[in-house]
Amino acid sequence: MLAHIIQNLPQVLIDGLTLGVVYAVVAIGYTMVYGILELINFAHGDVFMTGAFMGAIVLFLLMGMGFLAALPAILVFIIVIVIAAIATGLLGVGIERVAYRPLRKKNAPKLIALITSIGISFVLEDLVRFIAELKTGNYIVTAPPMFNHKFTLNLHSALPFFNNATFQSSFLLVLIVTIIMLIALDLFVNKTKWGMAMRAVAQDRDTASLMTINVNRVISVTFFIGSALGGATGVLFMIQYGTIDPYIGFVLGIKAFTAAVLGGIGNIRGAMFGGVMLGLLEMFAASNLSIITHGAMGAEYKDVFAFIILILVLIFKPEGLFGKAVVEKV
Amino acid sequence: MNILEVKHLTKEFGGLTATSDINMTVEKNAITAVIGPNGAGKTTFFNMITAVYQPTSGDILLNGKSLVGLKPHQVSQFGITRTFQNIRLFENMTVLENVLVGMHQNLKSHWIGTLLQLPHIRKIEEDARVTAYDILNYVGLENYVNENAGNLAYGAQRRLEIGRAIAAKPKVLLLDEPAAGMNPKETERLTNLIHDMRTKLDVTIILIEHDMNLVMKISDSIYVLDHGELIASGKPNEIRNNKKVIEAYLGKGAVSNG
Amino acid sequence: MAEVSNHFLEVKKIDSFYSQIQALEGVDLYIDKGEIVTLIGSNGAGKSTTLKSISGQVRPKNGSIIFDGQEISKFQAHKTALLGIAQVPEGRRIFPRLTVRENLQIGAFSVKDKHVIAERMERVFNYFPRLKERLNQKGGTMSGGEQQMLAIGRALMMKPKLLMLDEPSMGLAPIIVEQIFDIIKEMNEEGMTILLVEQNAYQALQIADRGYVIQTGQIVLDGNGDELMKNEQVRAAYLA
Amino acid sequence: MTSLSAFFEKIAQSKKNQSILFLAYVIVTGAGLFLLPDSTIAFLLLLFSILILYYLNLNLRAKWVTGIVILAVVVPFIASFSDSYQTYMEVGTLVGIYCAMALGLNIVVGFAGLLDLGFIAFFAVGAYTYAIFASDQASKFMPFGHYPLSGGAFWIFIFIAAIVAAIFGILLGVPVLRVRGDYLAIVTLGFGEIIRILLNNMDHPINITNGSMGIASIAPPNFFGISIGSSNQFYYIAFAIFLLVIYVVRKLEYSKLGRAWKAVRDNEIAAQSMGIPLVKTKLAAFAIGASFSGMMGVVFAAKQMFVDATSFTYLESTMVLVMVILGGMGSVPGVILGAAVVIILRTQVLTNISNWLSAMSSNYGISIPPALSPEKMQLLIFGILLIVFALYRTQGLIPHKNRKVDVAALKKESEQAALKREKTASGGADS
Amino acid sequence: MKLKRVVPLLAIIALLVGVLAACSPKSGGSNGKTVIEIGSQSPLSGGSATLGDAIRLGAKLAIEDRQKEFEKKGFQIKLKDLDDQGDPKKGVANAQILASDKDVLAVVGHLNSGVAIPSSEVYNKNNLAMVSPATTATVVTDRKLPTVNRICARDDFQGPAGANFAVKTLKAKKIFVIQDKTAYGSGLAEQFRDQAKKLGAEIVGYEGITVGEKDFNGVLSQAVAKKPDLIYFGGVYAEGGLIIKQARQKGFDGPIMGGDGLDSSSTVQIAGDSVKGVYLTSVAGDVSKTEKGQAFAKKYKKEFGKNVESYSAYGYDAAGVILEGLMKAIDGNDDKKPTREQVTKAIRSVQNYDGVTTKVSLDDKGDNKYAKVYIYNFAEAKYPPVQKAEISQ
Repeated sequence: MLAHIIQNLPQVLIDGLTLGVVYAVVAIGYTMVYGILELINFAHGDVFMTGAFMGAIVLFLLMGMGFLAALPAILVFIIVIVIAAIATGLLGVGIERVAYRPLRKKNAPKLIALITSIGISFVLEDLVRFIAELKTGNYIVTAPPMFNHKFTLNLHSALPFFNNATFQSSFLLVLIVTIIMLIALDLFVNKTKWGMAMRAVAQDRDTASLMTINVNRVISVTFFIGSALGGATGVLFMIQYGTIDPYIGFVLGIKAFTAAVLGGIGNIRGAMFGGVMLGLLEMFAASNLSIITHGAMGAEYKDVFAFIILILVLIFKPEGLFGKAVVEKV
Repeated sequence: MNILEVKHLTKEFGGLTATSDINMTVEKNAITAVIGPNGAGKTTFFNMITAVYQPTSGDILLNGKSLVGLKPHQVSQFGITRTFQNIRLFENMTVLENVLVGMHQNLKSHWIGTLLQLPHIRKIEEDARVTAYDILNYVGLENYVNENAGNLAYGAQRRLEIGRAIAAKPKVLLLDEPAAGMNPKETERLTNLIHDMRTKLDVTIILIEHDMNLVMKISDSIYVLDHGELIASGKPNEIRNNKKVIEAYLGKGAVSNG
Repeated sequence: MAEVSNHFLEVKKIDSFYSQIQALEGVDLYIDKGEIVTLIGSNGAGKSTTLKSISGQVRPKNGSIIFDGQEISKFQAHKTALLGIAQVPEGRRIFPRLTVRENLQIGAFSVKDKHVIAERMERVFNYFPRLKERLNQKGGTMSGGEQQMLAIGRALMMKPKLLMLDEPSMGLAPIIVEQIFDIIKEMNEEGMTILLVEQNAYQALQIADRGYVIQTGQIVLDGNGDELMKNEQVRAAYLA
Repeated sequence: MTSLSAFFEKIAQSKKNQSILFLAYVIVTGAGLFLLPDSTIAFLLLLFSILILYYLNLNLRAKWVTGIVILAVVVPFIASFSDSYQTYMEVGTLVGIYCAMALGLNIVVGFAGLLDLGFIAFFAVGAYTYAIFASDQASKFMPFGHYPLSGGAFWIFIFIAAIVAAIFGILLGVPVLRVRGDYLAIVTLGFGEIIRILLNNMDHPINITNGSMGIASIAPPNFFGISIGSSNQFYYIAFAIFLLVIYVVRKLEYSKLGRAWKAVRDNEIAAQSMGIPLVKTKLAAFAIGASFSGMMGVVFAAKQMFVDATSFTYLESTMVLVMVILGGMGSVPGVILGAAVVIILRTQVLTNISNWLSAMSSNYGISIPPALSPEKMQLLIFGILLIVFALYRTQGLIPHKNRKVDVAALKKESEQAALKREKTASGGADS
Repeated sequence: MKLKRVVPLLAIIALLVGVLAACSPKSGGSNGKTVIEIGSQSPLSGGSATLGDAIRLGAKLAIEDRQKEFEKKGFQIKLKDLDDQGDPKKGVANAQILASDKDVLAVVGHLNSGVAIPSSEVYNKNNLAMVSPATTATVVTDRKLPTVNRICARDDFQGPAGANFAVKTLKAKKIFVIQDKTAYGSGLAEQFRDQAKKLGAEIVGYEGITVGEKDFNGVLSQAVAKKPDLIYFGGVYAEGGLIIKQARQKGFDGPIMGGDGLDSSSTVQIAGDSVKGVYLTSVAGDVSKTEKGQAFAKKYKKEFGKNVESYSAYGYDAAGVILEGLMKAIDGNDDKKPTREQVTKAIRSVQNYDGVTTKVSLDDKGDNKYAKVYIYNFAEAKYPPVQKAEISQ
């Protein structure tokens, strides 16, 4: 049994990492908004999905104009991801303007903002579905294959207790781009003036406004960055898996949100960690649960496994793995 | 007879000491004031007595029984209730309901009985409403019975908090800055109310207050906290002239001018 | 509305509300350039609300606030701050997870020139040398007194025209309070206009040019520091 | 315009006028439904009378009696002349089921202030509890007993399911108590998903739920020998349970427990300081709220005669939440209206519009792409509704109002009690 | 009345006005003909919309083709097509709508067994005959409801047929089975597994996946590690396409097999080149094999501008069986509009109906005696795949 699990470990790690980094970047979007507004932006998963579709649209447009064949794939990819990221970033800013800012002005209870975010999520899902269906008659969109060169990691000859692992060039792309994004974000948040302003607003909105910081603008910037990251991840997702539909955001959003909570919501590095960890756990569960339980529970229990771990973490550390306990002032 | 005894009470928050080694004895039916500058640890002290925080070390005894380790609601059931510095009313409930919640632990009604509409349960609820009305009358809110608590003016909210607290029929009542935000007239009314409660309701009162007029007027004894430490305790007159207290709290000027 | 005022800052008959509860009722006050004015009153009387109304954190329902000839009662907080009104909020409110350096830098958020920021930081270190030693420490790990110094230093980074301090003595040891008040006095002597909100009436009135007494949202008394100090009512209520 | 409003004003003042107008409304819409038996509008207008009734200035008992008569007698009777009788009653049954569920969630979210995103799990638990024993599924893992149980067991199962669901409510509640605020949302969501996945997978190693194949051929309930199978019969069952639920909710809302819930919602710390045990109070909210869903789950399973896990997705949980928020959190009439509006929109209005559109396309050759069908835009429509309501009507369709007590009566009683006390006191002194 | 009170009332009234638009008067047959409606229920939205829409369009074409015959007798046939969204609750609600419309005499549907089962309970209560083009779960007809019929093969025929092919023809000894945990996918996979075991193959894994996800690498790395000769997938193209693709990316070069849920152009679209070497069993025959089928495909393309899907012809034939029964019922009722009971009986008695893709004779359960299972193979990334075998009962 153990031998089986170990044999497969390299492959599980590669696959888990692919999914995990996607979770991580989407989780960051949740965490950033939560950190600054204490709001669970349920629509974020769908922003991610919209990003994937925007990427698909740009890709198809480029293909229609013949660029796809003419330009090197990496250049096409950069064009697609940049345009999609900007577009989704703006979408995020728009969502904040329309759905959250008015509530903030009214000092509405937090639950209400949660409801609007669910509303936005419904609207995005349906609008995208509607447009996709109108265009193609089917809302499942398949992107032209890119970066599907196959590599085999020849581990077995060097380390005989491992099986060989395979991956595609898109895996490298996803990994590299997300790592670049994560580092860039970390630098932005910790080293730049706007990043400092963001942290300040997250810690104490009222006082930040006393420091000549335009809190609304900082919030807009936060939404832009979070959504743009989400959108870019959507494009990566499209390239990695090839197929997207309007409901990917929902499925992935719940997982990413779980990851954010696991890492301690509001904490950017926590979200990164939580995302990667959840991806690995899930992949591990999917490929090993039935081996461990001798067939009593199969891969279909992987989500149960993930949620139970989340609940256990929250029971023993209610603020998440990296979160800070907040003592309510009495 | 001492109703409440506090022994060596210490609270640390992640290395920072909020209160350290506080001792206090409170006689039954006395009015005790806790004073000190903002941030001196007075509210933390109250929070420990009411089990909102658990002390790091030390003991709290009510009638000789330790309260340490209990849940807040158990402390309340033992006979200690309180008001809050930053008013904590049930804002979306009516004034009457707030008082009824205060009576929670003394009401013998049970929800199954309520569903079955048992006559004696109905009677309990009806009587409870009358009692609640009486309490509102007592604290001067009889004209706001059906108002949402959140809509009351500041002073009225403070009085409602007191009304809610006495509805629990406490043996010891803790008042956290009851006069904050009140004008002199309201403060005077409050002073009378506190006096009256002591005699009529047979309750022991401990209060945190900044209004020295009020404190000096009604307290039997005063405890002064500064930086989490008890720097003085005694009768109002002793405190008034205690040098340490004057320096830490009342201001140096009070010495030269007073 | 073309309001005019002969004063540096003039607050005219403002009413402010917290959700539905009225916190200020027709508050009137003014400050002239170079003055220290103090606002005293008990907890919950409306001192902080007055400051917040001026700084734009609370928007007054009625009345006007004129600063340097400009009506600012409808301004958002960051705009007011840009005009040169700095507020050191009650309880310090430093950013606990930013370093001391970042806390100071954020005070000069609107300044682009790095040299200017460095210059101002040096000035802050002149007042509070201790901050220089702790530049890379997280704000939340400092003692109360250091936090208060940081909070004032952070406000000074804005190079404000008017500095508003909300209970700077709160929770501080007497010796530190004294230091802080000395620095406040010193800043004022160097030309800073200061509005000081204090519960510690004695100390506040000692350094103030003028003072106002606020009670349940209304100004009930005003006068210069000595007058108020001698006033029986004030003595009875605040000086014990 | 002014004269019109003045006219209404005048009418609104007199109770008699109101009752007459109301009666006239019921008669007109009833006649409308009778004459146009397939008109959904007539049906909905007739139902609308309940809302009008709510706003009338009559005494409470009269309103209740009228309401029950309209829903239990007038509507089914008139609708029975229509071909769409079963459809109408199906809608009515669904409204009843979801109203009870929304009222259950309202206890958790509206009264106790605990956001629950996995509420449908309890409905699933109720449905499966009945389905397993009312089909031969139970025989696959139960070594004793004969299954399916007879139709009479249905009535017992309503209560068993309520208890089972309540137990699950407590199971959910226990971990949740450590978690606060927004973390609660994700834990409940996770719980809901766990339950759904378990139901969908528990066909091996022991076949308890028959996994993704679902449980089919659930025995119809039996009422004194009458087998209950059609919607008009289930309508009465749902209606009866719904009335029971309203009764329970109304009584609890202003009971000691109800006050404790609201106190915990408004201020946890103050509530504890008033002697309210946090754990017990929150668990009671989860348990009682869940039990309503459990009961209706049984009705649902019996009505569908088939259950599988696809009926209990996260989206369904959200829909119940939507009903509560749309109607007005904490407001019992609001939540009922919210549930009714959502269900009617989903099952009647949108379907009708879609059918009409597709009829248009086949009758007149106007081609409307299926992507445009409003039925498929359910999510979009609900999404927009949610946003609009959250922004412009934060309190919901019928905002919550606290019950007002009769102050004059209280004063009188208080005086009398004081007098009595004085008497006994002086009496005591005399003796 | 206060404004605040009026607002919710207005909101409701607005909703009602919305209904007003929806309430179309029943068109009492143009040119004086009596209207008979045939309902259709299939998912027009959701993950299997491609298949659902094919059924709807197939039925539509069948009605158009035979309209003239009925017009001669004074009837006009209309299709009332509803979207069951692949959701049992929606299906039941729609069934209720169809049942309460007295003009509806029979229903073509559904695609998903999970929807067909509860919905058919409603049909049965209302004596409304249902002919399913695609529901393969055994329990659909095993309940022996007089109204429930299907023209396609059952899972306990399709699954074993696939297993026979896999073990006997493809010589697979070690098989890894994946299923999507839906009623359809599990049912088929189970039947496949049981038969394969019986034939002596080793089932090296039996795993479930989650519908709606896109990453199945976890299950697949387990599968690939076990080095099976064949991977079988019970489920629909949305996941199936990705599983094929990701299995190939993992370096699995052996045959992958699936059921009729993969019998769609979308499989090719999603899996791309990886689809080569995929086998599938389908209850739908290849229309291009026969002249009749080719003509149908041409007509379908002309009418709707789309290529035929596997279930287009089955939708067509299911409607054809209904029309056949309906005509018989009309004949048996002196050319008057028949009752639902009559239609139900007439449909069940249909024998040797010759459709474009299958011959239909219904047995006493409502199953089609001539239902066949076909085995296809994708030799290239192109739809439709190549027919390899045709298996009769």
